[in-house]
Amino acid sequence: MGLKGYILKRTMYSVVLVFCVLTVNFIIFNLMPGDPIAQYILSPESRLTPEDVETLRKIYGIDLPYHERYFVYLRNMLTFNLGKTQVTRVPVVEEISKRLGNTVLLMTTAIVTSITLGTLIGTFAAYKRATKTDTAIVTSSLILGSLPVFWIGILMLFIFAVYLKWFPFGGSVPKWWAYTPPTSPLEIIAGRLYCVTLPALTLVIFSVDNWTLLTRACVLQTITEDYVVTARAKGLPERRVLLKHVLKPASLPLVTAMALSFAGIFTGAMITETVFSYEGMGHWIYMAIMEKNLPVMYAVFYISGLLVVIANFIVDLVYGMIDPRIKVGR
Amino acid sequence: MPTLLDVKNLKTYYTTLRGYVKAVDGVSFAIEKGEAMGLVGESGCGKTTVILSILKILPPEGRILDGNVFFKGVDLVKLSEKEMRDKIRWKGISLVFQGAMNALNPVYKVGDQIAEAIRTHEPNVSKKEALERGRKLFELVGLDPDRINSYPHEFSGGMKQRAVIAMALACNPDLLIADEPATALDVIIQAQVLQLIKQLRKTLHLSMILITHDLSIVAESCDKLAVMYAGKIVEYGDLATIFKEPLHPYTQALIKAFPDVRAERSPLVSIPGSPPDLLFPPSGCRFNPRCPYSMDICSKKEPVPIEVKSKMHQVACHLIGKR
Amino acid sequence: MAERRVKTSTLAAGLKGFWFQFRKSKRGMAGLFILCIHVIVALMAPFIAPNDPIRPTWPGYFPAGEAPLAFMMCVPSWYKYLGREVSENMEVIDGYTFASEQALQKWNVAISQPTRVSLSYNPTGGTLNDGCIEITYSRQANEAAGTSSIRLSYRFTYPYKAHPQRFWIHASYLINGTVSPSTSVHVSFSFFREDAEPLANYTYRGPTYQKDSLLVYEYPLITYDFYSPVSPWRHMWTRSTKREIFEKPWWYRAPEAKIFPTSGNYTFTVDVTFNDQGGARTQQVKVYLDNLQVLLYGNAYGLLGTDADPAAPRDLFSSLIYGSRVSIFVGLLVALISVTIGLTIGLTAGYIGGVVDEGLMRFADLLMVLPTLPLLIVLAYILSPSIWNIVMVLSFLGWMGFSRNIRSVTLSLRERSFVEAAKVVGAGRFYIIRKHIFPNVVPLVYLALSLSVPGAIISEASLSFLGLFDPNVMSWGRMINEFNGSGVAVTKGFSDYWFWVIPPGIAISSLAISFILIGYALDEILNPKLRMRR
Amino acid sequence: MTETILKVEKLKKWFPITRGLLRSLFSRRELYVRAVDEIDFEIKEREIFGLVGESGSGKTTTGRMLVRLIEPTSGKILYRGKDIVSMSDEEFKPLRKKLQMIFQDPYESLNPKMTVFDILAEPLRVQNVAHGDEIYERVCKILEDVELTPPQEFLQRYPHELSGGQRQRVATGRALILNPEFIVADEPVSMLDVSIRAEVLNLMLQLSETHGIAFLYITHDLALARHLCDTIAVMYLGKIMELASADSLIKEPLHPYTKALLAAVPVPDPTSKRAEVTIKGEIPSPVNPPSGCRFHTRCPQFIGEICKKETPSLVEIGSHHYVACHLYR
Repeated sequence: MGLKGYILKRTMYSVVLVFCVLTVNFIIFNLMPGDPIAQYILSPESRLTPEDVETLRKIYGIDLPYHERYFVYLRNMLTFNLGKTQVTRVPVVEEISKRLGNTVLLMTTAIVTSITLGTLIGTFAAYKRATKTDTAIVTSSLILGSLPVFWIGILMLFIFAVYLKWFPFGGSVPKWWAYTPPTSPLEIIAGRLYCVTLPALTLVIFSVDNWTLLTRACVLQTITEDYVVTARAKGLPERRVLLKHVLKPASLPLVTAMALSFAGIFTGAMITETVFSYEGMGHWIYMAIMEKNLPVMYAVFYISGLLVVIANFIVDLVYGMIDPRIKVGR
Repeated sequence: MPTLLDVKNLKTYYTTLRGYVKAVDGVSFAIEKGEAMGLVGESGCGKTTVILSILKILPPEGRILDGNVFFKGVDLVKLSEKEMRDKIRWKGISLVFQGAMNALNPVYKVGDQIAEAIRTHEPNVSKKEALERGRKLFELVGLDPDRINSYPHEFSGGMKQRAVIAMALACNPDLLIADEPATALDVIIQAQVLQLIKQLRKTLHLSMILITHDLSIVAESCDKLAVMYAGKIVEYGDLATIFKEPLHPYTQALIKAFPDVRAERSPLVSIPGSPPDLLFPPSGCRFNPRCPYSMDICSKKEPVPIEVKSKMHQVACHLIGKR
Repeated sequence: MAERRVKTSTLAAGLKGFWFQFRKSKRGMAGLFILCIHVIVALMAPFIAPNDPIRPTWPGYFPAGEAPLAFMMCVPSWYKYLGREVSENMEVIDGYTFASEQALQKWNVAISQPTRVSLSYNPTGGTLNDGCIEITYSRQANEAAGTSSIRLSYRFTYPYKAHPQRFWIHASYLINGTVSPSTSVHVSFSFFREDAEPLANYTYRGPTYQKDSLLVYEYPLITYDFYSPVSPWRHMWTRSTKREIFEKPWWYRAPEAKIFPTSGNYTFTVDVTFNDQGGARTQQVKVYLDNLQVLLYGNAYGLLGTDADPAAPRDLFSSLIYGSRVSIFVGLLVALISVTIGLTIGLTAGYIGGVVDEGLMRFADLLMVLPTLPLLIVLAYILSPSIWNIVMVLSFLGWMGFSRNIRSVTLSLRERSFVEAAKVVGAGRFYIIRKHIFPNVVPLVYLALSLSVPGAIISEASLSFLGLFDPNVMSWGRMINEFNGSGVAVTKGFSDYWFWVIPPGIAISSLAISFILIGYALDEILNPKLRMRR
Repeated sequence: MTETILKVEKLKKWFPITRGLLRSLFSRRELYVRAVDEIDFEIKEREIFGLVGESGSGKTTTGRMLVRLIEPTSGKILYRGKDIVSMSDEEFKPLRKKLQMIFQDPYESLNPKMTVFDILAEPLRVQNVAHGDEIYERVCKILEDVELTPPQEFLQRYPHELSGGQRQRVATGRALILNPEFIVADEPVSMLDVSIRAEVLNLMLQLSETHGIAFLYITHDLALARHLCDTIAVMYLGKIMELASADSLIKEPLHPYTKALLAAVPVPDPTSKRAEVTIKGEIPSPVNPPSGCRFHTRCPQFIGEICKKETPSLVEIGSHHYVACHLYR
């Protein structure tokens, strides 16, 4: 089949998934008992101006029968015609693009760090299997794994922002930017890092145990394979054996697992953002709950679904690159 | 002929939660240059552990407790990990691993894996040269040299086995250890592979240890035979001598358990009972619970290997000791 | 029936063997120990936790609505052992319901005109017919007009160095009799601090003037209406935040702090004054007093202090104890439901295969890819976050991983030759699932149960943390949410109120850890991966 | 004259290759694994019929079709003259008692969650032929038959408490408990240690005599087949290449493939020198088998176009010696 066919297949699958996300979204907001979105828009509690009501009516096709509503809705979602937010009166798309960047920054920082760390620690634990080191790593991973992410975040705030005062209390950009905007790119990077460190650290602590345990399990399965014994017999140094002959084959199931845990990490990121008032998608949906702003929830749900699908797609591509059975075809 | 490999009283145990698994318990044998020895035993008798101990690539729970492994006069047990890596592994002793199907890493090209073996030991060789040598090795084992850039999954079982053999020969080892090289292959392919090994041995003057559970394979490709049972060698010596006159009851039964396809139909012979658990091996002679000639002494005293007739035939059995 | 006996004994032996193995796992035992503590706490919650976690009230009889349990944002009462000056809740008057005559003995009585005013105990006249104070004023016809009063004083010791945060005074009263319209009855309550300096620059407008009191305020609570001979019991609460008290200029900020600056002996008085303008007719007025209650709210309460709810501050310790119920309930129920769904779908997909399998697994894939939290939030929001809805939503989103697992195991079991052997003897599909496949996935079920509980616990906590909690239930996530929402972290910092947020965090984590540790131990026993190579 | 129990006529099994939904949308062409392609043979009462071949030759598929674990694509399986292929499940259920199977891997073929008693009682319960104490008695009886004595000691054991040989005895017992007339034994000893193989095989031989059972013995080991079977059929890529009595097949192999197989079998005798392996390459894919004679791509005695074009049919050469090869016409 080859890599091309594989990519084609995964792309089509992703497109199908996006449609499924949209459909689920539609069902939840339109077909749940009481027709939530229509009720929300038409109710006086939403504090919308008549003009807003008119736009939202159009976007969500409130007056149309359900099947037509579905298509109107699909068209609007796919063209990102999401209306304006009710509080700030900025188009939702603009808000999203602003916040999406923050979320993506947070998630990539955290994911890259935690995967690197987790893989190394997990491999090390597997290498030291059945020793005290291994037990200690596994036990501490298990304990870390059962800490709720918001709780980790609060502790981080407590330690690093309140006591040590190393990092800011929250926000996605330093507060002083409001008065003295950054001038050099270096300043921008430093300021960003200053703000993203704590949330990212929280997310790393939240997800690193997952990678550690997964890597350990995968490596343990590979480490007894005949080709590893052969590699040792070939006289390769232990580190080469581990990194080259164990880790790469073991990374195949790991990458698959990565794809599956993406939604979970996204969840973690959203909660982390809430704790740190980090202005990303998660914080936004939290605000939306507070403000009872259904259209924003609607949009965030759609966009985050899109995000996870894209992330999965990327992981699939990576898998295709690593696995020779896909790369070369059979 | 100089002795190439001399294993003396090797003991390797595995630590498990339930206690020690006495996988190899006092094994001795020697191989001269150019000789091939068959190490025969049922599954779980410790054959593979012997090999892993010689190369010192045991899993962490395994440990060599006692004994010496002299390879060209050097005791491998005392060598450091680095010396093992630089001088012994692959350069001195190479390994064709059990079931060959898994001996190639699925995510690397076969050629790269062969080149890796070469370049580990001869760092001066460029990758291109190493691959060129790989192509020659491919030719040697009867594979199309153009397929050197394939991944293992593109090879059939027999081809993989040949590629593994090619890889084992990459650094011109003195001793080739083949662990069940032909199981899991079909009869005809199996015959082809064995034939190839025999040929290579002749042309390259290799010494070889062939590990298998199948006596008939050993019969046609080895000079010497060591029969292992439950972590111990029960009979050891010249292959033809042993086949002609097996002395240990286990060897006798084992030889009869493999019917000859060309011989007249005869009832098959089996050994009652099943191989012991190496966590709690029987006392005395480990074969005594299944032995048809078991005596009182058998369950009390462990028999020591006794040389019979010539130096080339040793048996560890009280029956022989009495004689 | 010998067969059955043997069967139960083999089952028992199996359990025993399992327990024997499990006992060896230190992690598993640690997990089991923590879980046991949590379960015991959850079961015994009403006995351990002193207060209602949702609307806690001061225990007692309150005819005029309920008094809050404590002042908001109290510190734990054991802070006093750390050398901190604290004040605790205090009930000033013993026997405030006057259920027996003894209660009256603790009071001092001073009467200005004993001929006209008298005090007695009425054993049946109280609000609950359980006794009350009865003050009688009587004037013969044509006697001179004038003012007569009676003062009831109650001495008590205020033991704390720190001042109380608030006081509440309660009284029930009934005035009855025949009086002319010109007679009025005043009741006033005062605190006196003994050996206090008289306040010199004291300006105060009011009908009565008490020079030696710190708080002198007289409530013109009621003037008896001469022409309505019977009035019902009236109940009233007066708190230190009440306008009349607050608005006094010089103790404007905190009357409590002014009145109770430090420990010492105090007197609480009730003055009843009869202002008689005189008249030709005989006057007789009876004033009944009952449920005289004086509550001093301290700044320390219970084991963990209280939260920041302005109306009814909750005892954090009780919240913590009751929170375990929610977590365990949600955790177990969600795990049970989602594992059941997962098992059913996994078995169906795996054994039937084909289009059914394809469809079910694609559906599971979709649910797995959907961003869980936004979905949860939206669903919980739309369905309104009752505990049942949360359980439902979490279970609906929690079965996919397990069903995939079961499916793949079923697929491989289906190909195992013991299933084929059963087919060869003519066993039907249902028989095979029941007898051959199901028993072999049971260990996985246990495993999945123990591993999906912590997930559910944390999800519930996360939802609560985000504010999607059932308002009728107290949960740990909600405690942390309320901590966050109170702004305490920002205004006062963690170090002052760590006891509000650290215990629920530890509770969530430890409960989750216990299940994970047990699950991991089960995993090691049921799927031994570290098999020794031969 | 012994009667024929089972007669197989033009039996065929093509497995369709399952492909992704997408691919099957784009391409109409169905691909098949031609596991078994029109084979004929018959098995007599008390006969031990050996089916020998390499992996992928279709021997296991054949065995499974005989006990209806797999539906044949076409062809007939006649049990005492009645075609079991066309029967409904209901009609076939009583016949299952007569046709039983022993599986390859005793570690796989016994449910690890069932005791020996339950495993052995299952056929009786499913077929509803015995109740209560009768089940118990029959289970004990069968345990004695397979030499697991005393039976009471084994009844409550789980498979993991048994050795490989004992497990295979239990599996044999399960096949025997319904008093079958015919048993398919699919490589029953290939997973066992060499030292205990013979005892399981000897048990089977002995049972076939005492209970009068016919066996279809599937194996890749020609040496074992020769010592066990009355008749041997050699299969290659879904076709029977040669079929003869064991003695005549070993002594006078006719088909080049049989000869190659025989040459490839190692001999446990250092003095005998066996012939070089002349046959090259590996077994082709059954998805796209060679045209004509399926062996022609590897055949050392390839005689030209006819081998490529015409599929040779199985013809009788000697007495009860059939071969499918263009060399013998």
